[in-house]
Amino acid sequence: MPNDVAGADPAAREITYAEAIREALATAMADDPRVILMGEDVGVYGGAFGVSGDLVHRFGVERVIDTPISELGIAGAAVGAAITGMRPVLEIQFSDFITLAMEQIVNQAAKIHFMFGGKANVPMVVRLPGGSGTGAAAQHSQSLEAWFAHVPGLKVVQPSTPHDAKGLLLSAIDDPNPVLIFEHKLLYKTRGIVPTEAFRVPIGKAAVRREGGDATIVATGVMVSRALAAAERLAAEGISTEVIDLRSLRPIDLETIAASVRKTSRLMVVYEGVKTMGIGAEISAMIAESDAFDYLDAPIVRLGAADVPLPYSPKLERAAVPQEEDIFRAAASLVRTGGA
Amino acid sequence: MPNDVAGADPAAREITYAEAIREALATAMADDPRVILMGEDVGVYGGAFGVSGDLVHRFGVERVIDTPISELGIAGAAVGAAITGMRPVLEIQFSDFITLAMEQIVNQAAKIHFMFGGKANVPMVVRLPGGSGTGAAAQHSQSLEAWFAHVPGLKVVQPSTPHDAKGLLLSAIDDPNPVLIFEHKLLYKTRGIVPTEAFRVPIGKAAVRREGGDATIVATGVMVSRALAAAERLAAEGISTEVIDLRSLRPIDLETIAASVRKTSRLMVVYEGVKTMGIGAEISAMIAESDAFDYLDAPIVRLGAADVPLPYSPKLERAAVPQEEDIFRAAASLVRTGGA
Amino acid sequence: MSTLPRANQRPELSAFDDGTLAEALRKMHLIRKFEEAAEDCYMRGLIHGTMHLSIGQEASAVGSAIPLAKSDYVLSTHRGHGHCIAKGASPDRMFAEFFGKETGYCNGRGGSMHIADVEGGNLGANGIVGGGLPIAVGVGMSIKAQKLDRVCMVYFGDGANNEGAFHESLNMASIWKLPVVFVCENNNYGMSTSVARSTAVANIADRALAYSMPGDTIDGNDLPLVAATARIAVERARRGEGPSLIECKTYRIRGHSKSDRNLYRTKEEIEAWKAKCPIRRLEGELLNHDRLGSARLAEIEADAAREIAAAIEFAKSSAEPDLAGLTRYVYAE
Amino acid sequence: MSTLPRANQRPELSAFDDGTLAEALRKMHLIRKFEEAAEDCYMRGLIHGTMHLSIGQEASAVGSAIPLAKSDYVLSTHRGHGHCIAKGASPDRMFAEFFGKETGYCNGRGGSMHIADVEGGNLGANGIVGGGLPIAVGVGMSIKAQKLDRVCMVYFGDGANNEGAFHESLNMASIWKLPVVFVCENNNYGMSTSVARSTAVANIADRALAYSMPGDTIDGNDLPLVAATARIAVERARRGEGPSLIECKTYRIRGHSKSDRNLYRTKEEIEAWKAKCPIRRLEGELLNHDRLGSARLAEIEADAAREIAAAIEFAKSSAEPDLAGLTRYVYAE
Ligand SMILES: Cc1ncc(C[n+]2csc(CCOP(=O)(O)OP(=O)(O)O)c2C)c(N)n1
Ligand SMILES: Cc1ncc(C[n+]2csc(CCOP(=O)(O)OP(=O)(O)O)c2C)c(N)n1
Ligand SMILES: [Mg+2]
Ligand SMILES: [Mg+2]
Repeated sequence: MPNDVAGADPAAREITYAEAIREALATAMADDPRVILMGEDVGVYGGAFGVSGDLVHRFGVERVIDTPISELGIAGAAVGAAITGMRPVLEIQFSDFITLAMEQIVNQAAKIHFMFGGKANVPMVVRLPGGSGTGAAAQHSQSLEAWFAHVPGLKVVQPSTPHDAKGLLLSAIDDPNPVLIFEHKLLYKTRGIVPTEAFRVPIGKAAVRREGGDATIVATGVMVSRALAAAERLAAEGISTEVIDLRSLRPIDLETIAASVRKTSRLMVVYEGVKTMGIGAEISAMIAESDAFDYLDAPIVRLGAADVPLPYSPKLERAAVPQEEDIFRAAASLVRTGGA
Repeated sequence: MPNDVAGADPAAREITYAEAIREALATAMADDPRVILMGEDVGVYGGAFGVSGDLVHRFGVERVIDTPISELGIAGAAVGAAITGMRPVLEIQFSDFITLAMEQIVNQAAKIHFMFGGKANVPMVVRLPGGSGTGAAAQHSQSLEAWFAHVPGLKVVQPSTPHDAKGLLLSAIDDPNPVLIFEHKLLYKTRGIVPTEAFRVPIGKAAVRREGGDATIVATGVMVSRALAAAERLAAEGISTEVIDLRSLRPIDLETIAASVRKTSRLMVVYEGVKTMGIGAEISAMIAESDAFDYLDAPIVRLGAADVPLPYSPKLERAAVPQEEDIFRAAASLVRTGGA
Repeated sequence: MSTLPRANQRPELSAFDDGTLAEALRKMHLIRKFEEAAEDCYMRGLIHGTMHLSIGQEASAVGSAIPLAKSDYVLSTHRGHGHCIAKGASPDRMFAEFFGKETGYCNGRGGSMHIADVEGGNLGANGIVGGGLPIAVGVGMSIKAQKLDRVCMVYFGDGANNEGAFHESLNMASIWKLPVVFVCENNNYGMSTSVARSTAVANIADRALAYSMPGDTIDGNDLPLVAATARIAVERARRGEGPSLIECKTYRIRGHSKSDRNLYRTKEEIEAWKAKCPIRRLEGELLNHDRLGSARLAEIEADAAREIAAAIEFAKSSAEPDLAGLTRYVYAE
Repeated sequence: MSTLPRANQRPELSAFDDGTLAEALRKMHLIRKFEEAAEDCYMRGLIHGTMHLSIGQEASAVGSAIPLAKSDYVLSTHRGHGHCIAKGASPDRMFAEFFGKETGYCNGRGGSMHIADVEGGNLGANGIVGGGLPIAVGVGMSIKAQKLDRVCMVYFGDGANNEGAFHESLNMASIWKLPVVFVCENNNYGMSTSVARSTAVANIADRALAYSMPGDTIDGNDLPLVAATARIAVERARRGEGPSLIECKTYRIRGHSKSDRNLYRTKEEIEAWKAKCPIRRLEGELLNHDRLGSARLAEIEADAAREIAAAIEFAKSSAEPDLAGLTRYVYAE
């Protein structure tokens, strides 16, 4: 896997995405007394998805803080702690509940540094488990990350591997700005090679996960592994795709995408959010206004969720978001017929 | 002005955008006892921007309801009223405060019809004064409409003229779905011809405001008049632009835009929201994946706000969002040099 | 409903006639058996997703609904199977919903967390903690504007009482004197966080003072008491005198959801509350006071079991939604 | 600060020495004159945008800040000029901010609604009603985690008390015993809506009960009383005993903002409150009790006027931000 430093590290081993996040939290908390973790049930429960696990036993209830169910309040509390010297990491139990905290995230956290003329920083991290595939229906399955890519002052990342989950979280905690991390519920139990030591994955850099010449597939979050699986099948049919893991939604690494498009002349963007106004729109528009536009041999294809709230029915839920098969078919069609 | 029925109506007269909204509200309230107006200071104050004016005196405090400052609560109250037979129109005093009510708008209003398998409707309207240009700084000047175009179950419109402000509001009140109307503070005092009778402007239809052959400019809200003014100057320089008023952000009238692009081969989208992940991204992406793509002779250009919270300084504020001059220059460059 | 006190019976029990109590007991059994069966189906992979069981809390759901008419409204929570059945929904269409079938109350689109029975006056469970509270205010406004003889009862948990939505909603309901009854089902935990750790007041109903409305903290496992307290609040609402807050102290025997390892509470605590089972408690009280009689009690329970078994069969044999219908119900026409 | 009661003086007055009272009076004059001048500049088109004047409310801002040290924090509101000056900001950089100049506290990026003096412990005004309340909780957590000898005072209006943020914040501050003092400036209106129409309780401080914290409703135009009440709350917070809620009843003489036509209140009401001017009232009390003396009072006022005049000159002569700096300060490095 290009861009993955793990291969070289003898101390790397396979752990899960959830463990990688926990390891990053533990490292940051051990290194820096300003780092605290707060959220609903992050303490003795260990987090709704088991991410914080035993951290409360290792760092105590003063640093792993169970909060009341008050999303607006806890987001604001993170802002207040951040502007006065702490480094809060806030877990929003399901990313859908950020809808209750938009005010503090968008009006306060994102804007304070600017509104105060640079006189205060807001070094906070918000962890947001998102995505569908668990049968949790319309209010517990959304992928709302695109909203935040629209907000200056925020940074937004979406790790797709255990390695990046750790490396991006450590970068986010270092960052003097508010950083939102969209994790994925389906990824928590996936495994991958992760170095034991503290390392950083830079915010704002995409990763080329597979090289290829016929088309570029930019994928985010849980779609990366589906895109890679589809690429494998495409290769068997003689179609060579380059798969880029976007990783960072704000800022977006246009250069890596554009370079790939200049090479492959075809672009498809795969993401789990609703297709309309999803992150694919921005990538498509960026390419369409860049000089890579001249290299395009076919219309840019976006593969996002159907225009529907996530259904409870497992059959409908699966159909609502891109699956490996959809990616395979769309990419094959893009290469063979220009996407029509 | 094509698509404007007013010219033909002898009973039309010139009124302001705010008056047109008030007239629509009065008409709807007179016709239908289920229609109520609620919001902060919509009663005797007449609304923060004077939109509701004297309605409380005409319809009484039971139907023009001053609420406490509780944005989440009043949005939920509108949902509850809507699903049990009322037709609430909710004013959110500044659209920025919708950040406090996202939960009810996005998780409840947008999804109830679907989650309940069609067993309940949510016929509510949310009026959202937005936009910059008044020196109100970062928390009172945002253009957040793009977020809602990402949410299935919602409809989103943005009237740019007094005529459409009335016609779209009446359509929104008729609609059995939640409709968000992004009004613009700078438009409230602008004047235009509006029929006296009740008429509807269909949701989902863009309007060609000026015909032209060299480039298509799709504009939203307050940008429409700036684009028209720029088009006038461009014409003086021999450049003929077609100006489309998007009007509806969800659903988007792709057909009208695509038809224009097939004619002009050049597309520019002008909007007030932050450029990145703004509505221009969706339009660009729609065109880039449509067959109109083949007609493009130049990269699609987006003109949106700079990547910055709205500054208080009037000089910086002006520079942060597209002005007539910016549109003029960008369009001229698009036609003359392909946008480079 | 007879309201004559009977000899040796406390007023809360004698306030309700045999038919009412039999129906209440039937519904409590239905809820219990519905949830036990749902849990079983879930374990066996027949139901997916997540679900929140209210086993142990049946008296609060059923008792509070006794004074409600069919035309009255309820708004429920993520832990809402009890409210749904108490308000009159039938287990067959509920199971069908849980199985993701077209015959379900929500045509398989909602599942446990969004189950609604709009026709029966249940305006829906809610996946958002506190999400129903502001909606209840609007329902109250609607009832008042349309001059309907209805009330709206909205359920929420102890955890929800710390959401801003709670505050905004109780305040509005009070200033506008809306016909809303706020029922807090205090099972002492919001997921893993106890009331003592989350809430800055001893009893949640004490917060009613901040909204100038009546507030009652009661034993939520005592069905006649819940019913009698709810009746007072419902009647007050119907008379146009405004909202009330009722706090039913109860306990959820099961974990919060399937991922719960019960690390935040002791086995002893759970066992102690199992002994306070609201169903056995009501049965005991009925027997002690010669109401209904043991044969009738057994019959009620057996009937409930049969109804649940049939409901599961209905659900199993129902059809799944068509893929072609994926984007149906996004917009109303 | 002397705390010996003096003859014939109520304890609240005698609790403060001459220097403290002179400084308080100076700041009240500065606030009043700052706002009158800002209003004048606004009328003459020198300042744009919007602003919310606190004329008539000076005692609550200044009195509450008396027990605060420079290292303590305040979080302010859209009506925050008074808090800003009371906490020690200087009018020259405030005016520069209002004029949108680079020398302003926020380099012209924030304006009246976002003015902050981070170095002086003012963590900012806020354009969002209630927006500072949750932030104060975090500041309190931060103080506690870092074991700092500081407190955080957060201001909000009567209108803000109905925001969910109020509820969530007071609850958290209480359960975690945070060193936060909540100061409600109740000027009886949230824009046009009176407390009676918006709020389901007679006194906002009565809501303190719902959070098990002390709540005091006081005359907010009585500077010594405000200061004495705030001192108790600040000392309690410093001792680690947790938050308090103070409600200062006061009145804004000006409209809510420039668009206000005062349709929701009577001229008589406004006139009656003008007569309760907190500045003249303190001056009167000082004279009556032989504190400071009239020459000193006149000097204080004249000094304030001079400072304001000089501040405006500073602001006028400062440079505007460079267009090249448009996207500066979006991200910290
Ligand atoms: C706004 C929101 N925050 C958090 C959650 C996750 N969650 C679901 S139920 C629950 C606990 C709710 O506690 P309570 O209100 O006491 O109800 P109970 O589960 O005890 O019935 C939590 C934290 C949610 N669904 N919605
Ligand atoms: C969340 C939010 N809602 C509404 C507004 C508009 N607004 C600004 S100030 C105000 C009134 C606030 O009243 P109060 O809290 O009593 O403060 P006061 O203005 O009286 O000082 C309103 C409605 C806002 N800025 N933020
Ligand atoms: Mg609970
Ligand atoms: Mg006020």
